[in-house]
This record gives sequence, C-alpha cells and structure tokens, in this order.
Amino acid sequence: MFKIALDKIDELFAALSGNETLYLPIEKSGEIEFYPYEKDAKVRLDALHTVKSAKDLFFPQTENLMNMKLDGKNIQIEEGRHVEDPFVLFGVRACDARSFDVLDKVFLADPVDSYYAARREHGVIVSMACSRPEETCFCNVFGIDATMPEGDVVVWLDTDHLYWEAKTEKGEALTKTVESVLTDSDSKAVEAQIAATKEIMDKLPLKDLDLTRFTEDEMMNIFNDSRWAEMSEHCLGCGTCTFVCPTCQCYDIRDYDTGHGVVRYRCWDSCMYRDFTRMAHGNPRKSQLERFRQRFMHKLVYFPENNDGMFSCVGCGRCLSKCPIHTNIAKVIKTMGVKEHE
Amino acid sequence: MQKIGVFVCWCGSNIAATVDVAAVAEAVKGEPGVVFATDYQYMCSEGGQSLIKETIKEQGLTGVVICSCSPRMHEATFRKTVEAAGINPYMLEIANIREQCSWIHKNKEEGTEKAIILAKAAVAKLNLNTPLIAGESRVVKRALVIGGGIAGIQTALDIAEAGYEVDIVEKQPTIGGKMTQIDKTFPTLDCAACILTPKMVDAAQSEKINIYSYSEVEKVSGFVGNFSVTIKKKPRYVNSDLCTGCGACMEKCPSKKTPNEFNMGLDNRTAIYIPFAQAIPKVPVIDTAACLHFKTGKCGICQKTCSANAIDFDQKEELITKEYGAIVVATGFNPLKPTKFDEYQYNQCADVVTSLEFERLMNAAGPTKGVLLRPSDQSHPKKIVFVQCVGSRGQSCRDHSYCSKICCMYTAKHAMLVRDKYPDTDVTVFYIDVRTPGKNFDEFYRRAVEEYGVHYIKGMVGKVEQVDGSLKVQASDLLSNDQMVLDADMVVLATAVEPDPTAKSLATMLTASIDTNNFFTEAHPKLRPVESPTAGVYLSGVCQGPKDIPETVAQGSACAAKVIGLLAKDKLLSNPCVAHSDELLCNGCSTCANVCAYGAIDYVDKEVNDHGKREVRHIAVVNEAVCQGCGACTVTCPSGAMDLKGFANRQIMAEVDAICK
Amino acid sequence: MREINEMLKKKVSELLENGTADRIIGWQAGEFCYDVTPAVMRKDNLDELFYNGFCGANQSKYLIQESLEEGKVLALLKPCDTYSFNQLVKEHRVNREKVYALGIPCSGMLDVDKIKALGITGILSIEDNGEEIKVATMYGDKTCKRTEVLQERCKVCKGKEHKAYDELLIPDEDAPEVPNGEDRFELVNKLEAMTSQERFDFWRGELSKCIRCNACRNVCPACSCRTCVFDNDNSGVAAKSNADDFEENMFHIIRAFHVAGRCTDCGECSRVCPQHIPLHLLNRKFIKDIDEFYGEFQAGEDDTAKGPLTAYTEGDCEPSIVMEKGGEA
Amino acid sequence: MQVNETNTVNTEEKEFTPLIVAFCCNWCSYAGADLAGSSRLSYPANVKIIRVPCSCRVNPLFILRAFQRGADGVILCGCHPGDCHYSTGNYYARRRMTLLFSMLDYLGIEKGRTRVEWVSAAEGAKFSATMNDFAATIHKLGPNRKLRDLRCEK
Repeated sequence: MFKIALDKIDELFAALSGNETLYLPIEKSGEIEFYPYEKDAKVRLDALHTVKSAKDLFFPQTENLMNMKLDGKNIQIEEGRHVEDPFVLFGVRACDARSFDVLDKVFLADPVDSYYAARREHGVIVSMACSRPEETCFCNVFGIDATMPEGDVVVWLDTDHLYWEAKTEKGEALTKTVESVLTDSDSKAVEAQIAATKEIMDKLPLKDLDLTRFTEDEMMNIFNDSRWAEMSEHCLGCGTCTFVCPTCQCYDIRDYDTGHGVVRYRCWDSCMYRDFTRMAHGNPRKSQLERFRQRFMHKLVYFPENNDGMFSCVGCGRCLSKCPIHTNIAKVIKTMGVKEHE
Repeated sequence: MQKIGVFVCWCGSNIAATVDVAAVAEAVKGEPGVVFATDYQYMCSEGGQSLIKETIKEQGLTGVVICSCSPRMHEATFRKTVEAAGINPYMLEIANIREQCSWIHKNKEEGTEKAIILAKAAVAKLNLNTPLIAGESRVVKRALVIGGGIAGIQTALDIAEAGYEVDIVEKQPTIGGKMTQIDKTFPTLDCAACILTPKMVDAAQSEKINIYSYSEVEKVSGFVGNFSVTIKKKPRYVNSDLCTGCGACMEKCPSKKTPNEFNMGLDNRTAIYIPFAQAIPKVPVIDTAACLHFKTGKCGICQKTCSANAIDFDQKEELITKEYGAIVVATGFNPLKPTKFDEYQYNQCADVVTSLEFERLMNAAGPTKGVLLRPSDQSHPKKIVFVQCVGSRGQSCRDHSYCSKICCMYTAKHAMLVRDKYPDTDVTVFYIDVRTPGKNFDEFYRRAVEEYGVHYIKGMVGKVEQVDGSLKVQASDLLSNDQMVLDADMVVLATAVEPDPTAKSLATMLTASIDTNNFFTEAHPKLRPVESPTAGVYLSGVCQGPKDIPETVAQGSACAAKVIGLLAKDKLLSNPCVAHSDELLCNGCSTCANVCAYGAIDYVDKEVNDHGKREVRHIAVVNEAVCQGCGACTVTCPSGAMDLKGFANRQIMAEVDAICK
Repeated sequence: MREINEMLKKKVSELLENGTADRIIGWQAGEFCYDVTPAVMRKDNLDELFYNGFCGANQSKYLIQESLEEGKVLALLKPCDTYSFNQLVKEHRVNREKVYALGIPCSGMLDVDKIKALGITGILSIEDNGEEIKVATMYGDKTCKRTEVLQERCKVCKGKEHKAYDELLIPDEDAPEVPNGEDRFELVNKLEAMTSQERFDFWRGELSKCIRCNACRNVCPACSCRTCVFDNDNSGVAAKSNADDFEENMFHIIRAFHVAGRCTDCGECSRVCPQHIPLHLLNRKFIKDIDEFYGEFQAGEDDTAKGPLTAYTEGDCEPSIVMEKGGEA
Repeated sequence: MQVNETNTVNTEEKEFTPLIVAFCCNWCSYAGADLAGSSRLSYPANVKIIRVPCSCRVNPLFILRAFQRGADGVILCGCHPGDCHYSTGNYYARRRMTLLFSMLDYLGIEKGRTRVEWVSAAEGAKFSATMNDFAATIHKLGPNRKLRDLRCEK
C-alpha cells in the first residue's frame, strides 16, 4: 500500500494525467462530474456522487458510430469511433464500480459492443472508498462494500492522506507510472477508517431493504401487482432517473443529417420516455404505468433472472435525490417487496 | 422519392450573361431526387413550355424546378404548364436566379455559385412538396350592403343591375344617408336631393333590392361566398305593410319637442316621425324616448288617428338570418361634433355652427325654409367667418391627423352660395391650406375668391367670443403675420369627417381590419382599393376614408363590379397553401385562433385515433376557404401541430439547410 | 403547519364525504422527511394525506389528465399554483368543471438540495420552526436559517393571494405571511450587465451540464404539449441527447420561447433540474422583456387575458431595441 | 490528396465571406428584392433569400437552424408595420423576433447577427442598401462560432 499527502495530491494528478487523460470528479458551474483533469480544476474528491455516474466514460451519453459522406449520389462510409485513447478514471465509488460489472454483462456479452469494449480495455479504474455515506445510500443491499470498492486501484482518503493499493495488473502498471510521487504505507489508517465507516453504514436508513421477493417465481405476481398503478400515477415520464443511473444501459441509434453527410450516433434513451421502443405500429408500452413497471421489473427481476442473480441496481441513491417527484427504486422495493394485501 | 426535372432558363442574356446556366444544370444533377436537368433559352416561351411538358412525360417527372425569373413573374405560367402535362401545379418550385441573382451580381463565378445554391434549395424544398388541391366552395348569389347612403345605394343598384339580389341594411329609419341633408353639391352647384332621391326610389323599386331600414347587423359568420348574417330589425311600432305614409299620425302627435336629427337639432319633430319628406321607406317610426304612450302609457292618439291601423305598439325586435356571397361595407361617416373645441364656443353660442348645420340653414327644406337666419335671434347674418380644419390635420388628442378632404370645397361652396344669395354679407374663410385637387375644383375655389369676393385668410382662429349678441373672432394672418379681431354674426366650423361609430364593432364582426382612425383598411392601398383584406368583404364610400360624392359613387360602382365578379362565379377555388392542424398533435389551446386575422380557425370536439386509442379531443380545425395562408398560427403553435401547406416547417428548414451547406 | 395539516385533512375528508369531489391529488410522505410524492387519494387512504414544507411540487399540471377522468378531482392549490392553474384553464388544457380547487396557504417551501449544499448530509429528519430549520443527521444535529434554504421561487413569492379557487382553506388575509419578496429580476439584471462574452461563458457553463433528461419540460405546466417538438421525429428538431453544444442551446431557447408569455414563473424547471441549471433565468428574461417592452404581464393572473405573444400594438418597439439595450457587445 | 502550393493556404486565413440567410415575405420584401434586381442594385452574393408568405411565418427554429448549419447572419424582412398583406402578421413577427433576439443576446450571442427590416415592394434601393449594410456588419463580427453545430462543419 502506498500513500501521498493530500497537500501534494496535485503531483499525483499531474503524474496520472501525464500520458493519458485523467478523469476525476471536478466541479464546474456548481455541479460535479467526471471531467478531464487540468491544472487549477476544482477537484472534489469529497463529493459522494457525480450527477451522471461513471458509466458516461465507458458508455457515453452521445457517441458517434459512423459518418456517411455524401458526394452527389454516392455515399462514403467512415467509422466515427474515438475509443482508442487510454484514460484513467479516478475516484469511482463502490456503487459505480459495481455498475461496470452490470454493464459488462450487457455490452461484453455476445455480440460484443466493440465501442464499449474498447473503452473498457483502455480505461484504468481508480476507485475510492466511501467514508461518509448519505441517507440515500443502500449499496450494501446489493452486497457492495463501500469501504472496499472494486477497481484496478483502490484509494482511501483520510483527513491528511490518500492511500493507494493496486488490485489488478492494470492497476499495478498504473502504480508504476506514479510510484515516484507515492510513498510506502502500512494499512493501519485504512483499516481504522473501514471500521469507522462500517459503523456508519449500519445506521443507514435504507440498509434493510428486502430483496427476497424479487425472484423468478414471483415475476408474474409482481408484474400483475395492482400497486404499480398508484406508484406510477405521478411519474412525469422524464429521464432523470435513467440518465443519472449507473446501470441503465438503453440507447437509441439516430442519424443526423449534417447537410453534407449523415452522422450516425447513439445516445442514451430512457424506458420512461413515451417514445421508447416505438415501432411502426406504435409503442408496445402505452401507459406510464407499463413504462414505470418495466424499469423496475428490469432492474429487480428480469436482469437478475438473466444474469445469475445480479440486480441491475447498485444502490447509489442518485435517483432518490434527483427524481422530481421523489418516487424511486427504494419505494418500489419497499412496496413490491411485500405481497399485495399482506 | 420524387423524380425531379430541373430547367435552367437563360432568359436570353439576362441570366446567361452572369450565370453559367449549363453549370447550374450540371451541378443539380447530383442532388437527391433530380433525374433530369437542362438549360434553355427562354423557359417561358412556347418552346420552353413544350420542353417542360415533353420532359415530364418522357421522364415521368413528379416535380419540376425552374431556375428563372422571380416566381412573382411566372409562377402562375409554369403552374399551368406542369398541370397541362399532368402533374399537380404545386409540384413546382422556382429558383429566382434573375432578379435575385444574375441581375445583381457582375462576377460570373459568384453568380453561378449562387444560382447553384438557389437551385439546390428549390430542389430540397420540392423533395418535400406534396400535391395540393385547391378547395372549392359554393357562392351564394346574394350580396349584403351595410349602410344605405349614396355609396351603399350606388353599389346595390349596380349589383342589382347585373341581376343579383342585394339587401341593404340601414340603421336609420330611411336610406339616403348624409347626402339627404346636403343642399347643393360642388363644383356644379346642382341640387343634391334632385340627384339622390331618384336613386333612392330606384333602389326601393328594384325587384332585386331588399331594404332593411331601421335595422342593424347583429352577427356575421362564414366566409367568402358563404356568409351567414343575422340582421336585427328594430321595431318601428308602425306596420310598414299597412302604412300609407299619409303623415296624419305626425300631425296629431302631441309630443312635438324632440330635436330634429335631420335638421341637426335646429328645429323639433314629433315623437312619431318620418325624417324627411322623400324618406324611403316613407313609413314613420315612433321614438319611444319621446312618445307619451311609451313613457306614460296614456296617449295612443296616433293609433286612433291612423285609418290604416298601422300603429302597432307591441311590435318586437326581429332577428333575420340570411346567407350572402359578398358583404359590402358602406357605413359612411359622421361629422365631428366640436364639443371639445372650447376656443370656438360651439357649446355656448348658438351662432357658432358646424358646416352641416349651416347646410340645413341654407336648405329650402331646412328649418328656416332656406332663408339664412342666425339661430340665436333669427336675424340675417351680415358677417360670416368660416373656420377650416376643425378636428382635421391636428396633432392633439382631440384632433385627427388626417385631412378630411371635402371641407375646402364645401366651404367654398357655402361662401359662394351666401355671397350669391346675400351679396351684402361679408364672408371670410380662415384656412391652413386650400386643397382643391379634382376636376373643376380649383376653378370653383377661384370663382369664390375672384367672382364672389370671399375673403380667404391663411391663418388660424385662436378664439371666438360672444360680446353683446355678436361674435368676436380672434385670428392670425400667417401671410402678413398680423393678429386680428373680426366681428362676426356667425361662425361656421368645417368639422372633420369621422367614420361612423359602428365601424369598429362591425370590423370585429367581419374580421375586417380598421386603421387607427377607425376607417376600414383596404386589401392593398393602390391595387385593391375596394376590397378589405378579408375575402368577400368589400368597401364602398367614406368608410374607407374621406371622399366627396363623385368619388364615393365611383368607389361604390367599383365595389359593385368586384362583387358582381365574385357572384358571377359558381364556385370559388381557394388558395391551397393554407394552414393545416395535425389532429394528433393539437393541444386545443386556442393560441392559434388568437392570432388568426381571419377567424379561420375553429375548435371542435372530434374523435381522434391516436395509435389505436380513440378519444374525443378539443382541437383546432382550419377552415380552408377562409384561411389566407399567412402562417401566423404556425409559429404560435408550440407543438408544431399547425403547419402551412406549401411552406411547411420541413420545407423551409430544407431550404435553410441547402443554403447553409 | 401542524394546525393547517389538521384543518386540511378535515376539510378534504368533508369534501370527499359530501361528494364535492371523489378523489384528491395530495401529498404522500416518503422515505425521508423531504421526499414527498404527489399522489391521488380517495376516502379509503386519506389518512396518508400530508402537507409540509417540502410540498413544493406544482400539481396543476396533473389536472390535465385528471380532469379528463370520470368524476371531479379535488386539487390543493398553493397561491403560486393558481397561476399555472389559470393558465391551463385559459388554454383549455384543464377542464375547470371537473376540478374542485381548494386554495391552501403556503409560507414558503424548502429546498432540500440547498440544505445539502450547506454540507448537511445524511439527513434523518428536518424540523421547520419558522425561522430556524433543525436537521438531524447521521453525523449529528445541524441547524440552518430558513431563509437560506427556501426554494428560489419562494424568495420572490408572488404573494399569498389565490388567483383561482372554489374554496379557500383559510381566507387569504388570515394566511401566514409569505417570505419577503426579493427582486426576481436581480440575477437577470446582473447577467444583462455583463459583457456578451461573460454571458456566453456563464450560459455555456450552465447549459453544458444539461443531460437532456426532460425533467424541466415534463414538470412544466406550460409545456403541456401532447407531443413536444423535440420528441416528434417529423419536426426536424427531435433529439434524445445534446449531441452538440448547439442542441443544448436550441433546446432551452426554444423551450423558453414556447412558454414565453405563458410561463407563470412557478420555478418548477429549476427545482427539478438534476444539474441545478438556473433555467428560470431564461424564462424570467422573457418575462422581464415582456414587462419592459409591452407592459407588465403576469401569466395566470386570470384565465382570460390575451398573452403578450398573441397580441400587439401598432406602436410596439422594433427588434432593434435589443441593439440599444443590455450590456456591451 | 495532392498538395501543391496554391492548395496550402490555410482556410482560416482565407478572406471571410459571411453566409447570410434572408427570410423575405412574399408580398413586400421579396418583391422589394425583385425590384432591387430589376433596378440592378447590387448586394453581396452570399445573401440568400428564402421566400415565406409573411414575416409571421418565420419560426425561431428556422433562424436557429440557419445558425446551426453555419449561417453567420440571419435577417428577416417583411412589410412595414401597418402594411402587412395579412394585416397583422408582421406585428406578431415583430414581437417574436424582438424577444428572440433579446434572448440570443442574453445568451451571449453577438447581437448584430440577427436583424429585422421592413422593406416594401417599392423599396428596392432600401433592400439593396440593407443587405449591403448587414453583410458589412456580419463581416465585421466575423464567423459565427457561438451558435453553430460542429457536426455541420465540413
């Protein structure tokens, strides 16, 4: 394990961003997102969450797939990918780190999404342990340890130091590039912090959300539950929950006519939108109830059913704080977690 | 996918000198949809048109782009051409490469480049064109004339002459209008009544003309060719069918103290009255405000007197709804009442009169039987001062900014008549300018000055004061820069012409527009002077702006010609480039209707099928016969439900894209 | 607040009992003290009805759908909600006949994000004592000033008068005082005073955060289109993401333009924005311009007045007025 | 690609010719443009006219679209207030454009890039003068960088 004093952390960032782009939580115009590091950037490692999750780096909100150039009536097709640049993603919390596993199940399964795969290959993840969770956190419900996140490198922060430990080969390689600015450390401080954090985690109001009902056997019962109606009644049908969600993976592929060609790009889509999966005959899910139900059935029942029990929620709590009307997956788990009329 | 043919016109050297037409044709060949492109010397010639027609057939074109002169020049020509070859006339677009390209650019490279872009924009638009079919609607072969003055009468007579039915709606008990009150007309000094009353009689006797006197327009709906108008017939309390017009009722009526409107209040009339001897219809009307029967329930003498039993105190207001193909507005004017002009002491001095009052004082049928007497003491005035432009050409809030046009001439007439009849009377006219454009007008004015010795002083009257039964007029002479005080026995104010007060509400009913002075606005100030911007609504006479009698009559006849032209059609073809609301997108918010100048948007509850979901929605429907295609509604519609055929959002965007490539 | 809560429950149950309405759009408590959710309630679950300082959501937009359903719905309208309500009635989007509007008092709503922005995290409960807010957190008890954490719109409150109602829970004059109105154009003025480049940088910074989640649009009572132009593939401008800076600008310019003269300044757009983009400053710019150019106009003041973009006067200022106004180029 | 001397000129250094889109109402301004043409009153070739029935047909979306696609200036011409062929269309256009232009200014877009001019069918000279002046203004402002879509650049 290594460490670096926080007052020297810019040296670490400078070293990390030396050869490749370093993304880390940076505040711009009052909000924190993963932005490329630059000198004098307002780095906010203290922030629990970025607004958009870290998935944006592997599965960007908008991504060019190809360009079609028109020359008279001839069309020339060019690949439009910009996915080969290596990068370091620093400061990913445990929940977001787990979300990559969820996304991998989708994008790395056959047929492999080569755009996603390339980014995964070229990205090194430096995750960061939590020490100050918020009331909206419930990653523990999905078996995530916020004090010991997944990632190529894990870092812990205390008041004075950043502690660094490589966990994978990629992580080791990255460590080599920054070794010069790090010093060796024992793990005492980290262990103490982990213990303290676990105590706090035990007090989280949502830590006891019960997922036992969300099984294949109950699928149709949950699907047909009449309580979806009242839960979804006031859903605005916006895409906030989807777009801040680290695991939502739906996208649309669209063409944009530039006047001298066409850009084919993909962008995040939301199953909460009225025109999601609209086909020539219309939309198979006509009501907000169906769309609302779909989102949560997918996260809690269908996805685990198809992916060895892995829920496609990581308990980051973004949707809890961002939903305009404060309806969210925690309320769904609480409601649907118990049988109707019980 | 369209199959587009592009034809580039040389226009001789007009285009070809600054645009490489062959290069334009070559350049558009690669554009989507284009299957054929060529250039030709004169596209509008017989040969050019045949080329288009043949190519349409040979190539199976679905649309045509012509790169030529302005569409304002030959769009109609080419629409006919393509229609003759079997494609919809709206599958045509014109790229204006003459007026907006070759004629303004000298550099051939530049001109060619621009022409290519304009051609591509036209192709881009045409790719999104859809065939448009002009709507048809029937024409009700009857016209309505609102206002029965000389303008309305002339229009009605001319329309009737052509064989169409006309209804005249007149709010007064008689037709005839302001001209009935006039004594002589300028510049010929012939008797107004002698030329007007025969026309009134003609109108009354015409089989084609139906007069609703003492009636008002209550409601108008519909559109050109198909108006539905509700007319309110006010109760006269005299049965027109029974009344013989003998006048016995008037003689016996005990209520005799109502100021007589016809004589501008200079004498009195009875409660039951016929406005004047030649009134049409010659049927009295009871003024309920003055009638003792209506006030106290006690009288009823007229009823007892009437041998024809025509008096009917129980008569009720009647509403008649009829259909018309065309509506003529002939609501005329009123002279301004100079009550706000304290400096002239009109309210205080009986001997300060308006020109129309003076007209009555000079009229043989007037309150003084044509003898000019001062209203105050019935003496002959020896000194008369005329003041011009009272309420006209002013800047203050009590003034109108416009020139009332007729005052200079009628004042000259008055001055001349006075001097002619009473040579011992001294007549002075204060004027800002004397405006005499018109046939024999200036000669007329000069006669007043030179032959009749009328004193014309360029200047303003500042104040009129009453001193010992006589008037003192303070004025300035602008030419000699003198201040002066004149003694006068009478002061005559040439008051401004104002549109009838009903104009505003009528304009709203007709969705016709009026200007800031409440005169009706013509569709085009030069080229469509007798049409309102609302199709099927025409303007006759002073309602459109101040006019003298000959102009009024001329406009009345012109208006009739326009109406006849409309009524002669069996059906109307409407401009198909009109707004259209997508019923699935419409929110029913009615914002579009708020900006429609034509009232072309209605709201209906309609069942729609939204991807299998049937529901009744409150949505906008455009009446295509009424819509003029301006597009105001399209921009006000946030959902984009409202779009304009022929100039659709996507079409305009396609042009933008092509230009900005 | 507790008193009003009790009065409200009593009144609502009375109105549902006597058949004035058969359901109500009310608020339901959530997981925490602040995550209140709008909910339709009937006689049987009326006990869940709840009203506190986090019931900021403007519910008038729900009435579009609710007034299409069978029966009459009881709407709880705070004074500022009544403006949106009027506007929706004016645009025939809400069937007035199907709504029983109960005016409820409001003394300002709290913004939990502002509490969090003070560094108060791990919130367990919040106590609103009028001037001071007590927050119990996982990391100890905290306090903050109420004025610090009021919702933006409440700082520029339009007043306690209800502009539309069938009945008032308490007469407007007896209602608790509203926060002192600050000048709602203060920030607009500040922006106008900047240089063009400074304004550009400010808005780029803000709008580049936009994730196009459509929360602003979907919550907006003026954005009540059945299908938005930005969702309509035939409109030529439909998009699901901001693929370029331009699209961020266009979406927000057009959205503000479409609600210009109709926006009541309810502030919902800014409240729901997950990125805290001050979208209300776009709307307020239009409101300020309209006031200055065409005379003061408050959308939703009544349900009849003609909106400023569907009216005109012959003497309106020319567009070139923009050249003469505002900060330097 | 072959590179020869004449081809190595950096496009950035090339003389800037602004692209200007002019929306003209059919009844007045388009006719005014025609009159400018028949009077041989020149204006820059980079002004391209789009004919619309009335100034009130011009949707802010069209103006933004022009900028998106690379226009450097957009001008809207209509009948003089009071002379609208449709009697009131330009009054609505006037309010809409005033607000839109003000908003663009508020967002930090150079205010000179948009303009409204009233040009009657008789004002060919005014049309030409207006376009010359507008083109000069846009030339001075330089290329539109703040309100364009990078995807549309060649």
